Amino acid sequence: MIVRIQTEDFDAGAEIRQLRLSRADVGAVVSFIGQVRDLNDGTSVSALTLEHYPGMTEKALEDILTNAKQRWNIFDGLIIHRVGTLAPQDQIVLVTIIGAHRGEAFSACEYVMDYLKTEAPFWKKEQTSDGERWVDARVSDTQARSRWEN
Amino acid sequence: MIVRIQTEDFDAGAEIRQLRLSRADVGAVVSFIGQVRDLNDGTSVSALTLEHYPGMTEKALEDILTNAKQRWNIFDGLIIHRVGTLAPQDQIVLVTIIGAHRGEAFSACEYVMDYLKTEAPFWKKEQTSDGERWVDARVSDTQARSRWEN
Amino acid sequence: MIKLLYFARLREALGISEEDYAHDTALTVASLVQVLTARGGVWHEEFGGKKTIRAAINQVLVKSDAVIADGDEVAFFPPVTGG
Amino acid sequence: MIKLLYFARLREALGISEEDYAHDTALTVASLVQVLTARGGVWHEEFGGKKTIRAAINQVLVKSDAVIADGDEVAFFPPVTGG
Repeated sequence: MIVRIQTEDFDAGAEIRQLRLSRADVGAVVSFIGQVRDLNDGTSVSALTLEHYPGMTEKALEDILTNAKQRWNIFDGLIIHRVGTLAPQDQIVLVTIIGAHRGEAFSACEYVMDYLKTEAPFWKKEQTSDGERWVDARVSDTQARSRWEN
Repeated sequence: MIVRIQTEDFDAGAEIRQLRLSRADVGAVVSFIGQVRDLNDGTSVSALTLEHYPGMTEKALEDILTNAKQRWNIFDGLIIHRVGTLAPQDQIVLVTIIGAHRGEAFSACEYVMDYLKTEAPFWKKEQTSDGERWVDARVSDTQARSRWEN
Repeated sequence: MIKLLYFARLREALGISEEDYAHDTALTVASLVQVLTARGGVWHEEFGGKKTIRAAINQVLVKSDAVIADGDEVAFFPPVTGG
Repeated sequence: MIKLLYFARLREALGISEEDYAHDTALTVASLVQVLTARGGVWHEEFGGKKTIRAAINQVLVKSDAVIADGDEVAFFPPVTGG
């Protein structure tokens, strides 16, 4: 189980490759990459700054991965999340899940993203043509997470 | 929309990167990699040979991606599938979907895999310690696909 | 004249990957399967109903009532197992 | 003595990222929020109930009835927006 928070970019291909080769019984590798969009809510975005709560963020992400491993039959998981100032098309986050079969790996990866979006203490501030603005939390993210609460 | 069937290996990181950078409005990139497991149904697998139906396979995969694009709000998709003889831990298939938001990209990627598993004409033969055997289709794959039939 | 293709386990069991087939009357997939089963031996084994077989006409999956036209490419194969 | 931390929009609005806070009586998150609201101005603006605020005690998300003990680290922040 790997959790990393860093300002520098990451090599998603190398990270995915290392995880998928870590066991000979891996059949399914599901990955999510989040990247900065040039447009949000109709306004052009020139940069995105990510703030976090050092210590709590790592703990929250580790808890989410641990819960995913308890909930689904998967082998392992990885979360890398960047902080600091990013430009459009920059990578923000990588989540990779390995398992024997695809169904559980897909569900676990989506579960991790849904909880990361609603429980991990990161905050985004956008630099737009209208100035700076803090990004508001989306109701759709809370709805996405609530799927798993049963 | 990219569909490739090839004997040689692929660089998943480079393929994902190229697709995610193809548009500035991409926010979500979901990828699936299928790889050869060293064990299937309890028997040790030393090699896997993939046969396909040239012409029909490409058409089937293009149809699946087209249907995924019609069904979900995604931007684009990629399928690379290998044929020929592979060893444990070799990559078999890469599916990558790009979109604005993660929910639709996750669903589309899983949809593509579920249909690929049940409609794209590929057949696997395993070399095991007990000799060669054709891999049987899984009922669970048909069940997985039937989720989308509504 | 139509072209018949066999894949995977079927190709190995029948010992043939393709053949040309001449027919006079209207043909469905089901009636072609009957003809092939009547060849006996491994053909009866594979097409006789004990094993699941899929069919495609001109590279599109079809059901057993699909009608085959002159010049068609008809393929038979086991359920697919890619991915 | 407890330590208070403020993040993101809250930190910017209040103009402060952390402070030490001395208290004599038993404190819940809700009663601490009342104390902070009573400071008026931007504090009232942020903590007065118009805006959604999350709280964590010792780096674990809590609800407003959670009890704060001496030495705790209490953080306030807006709903999270990572990923």
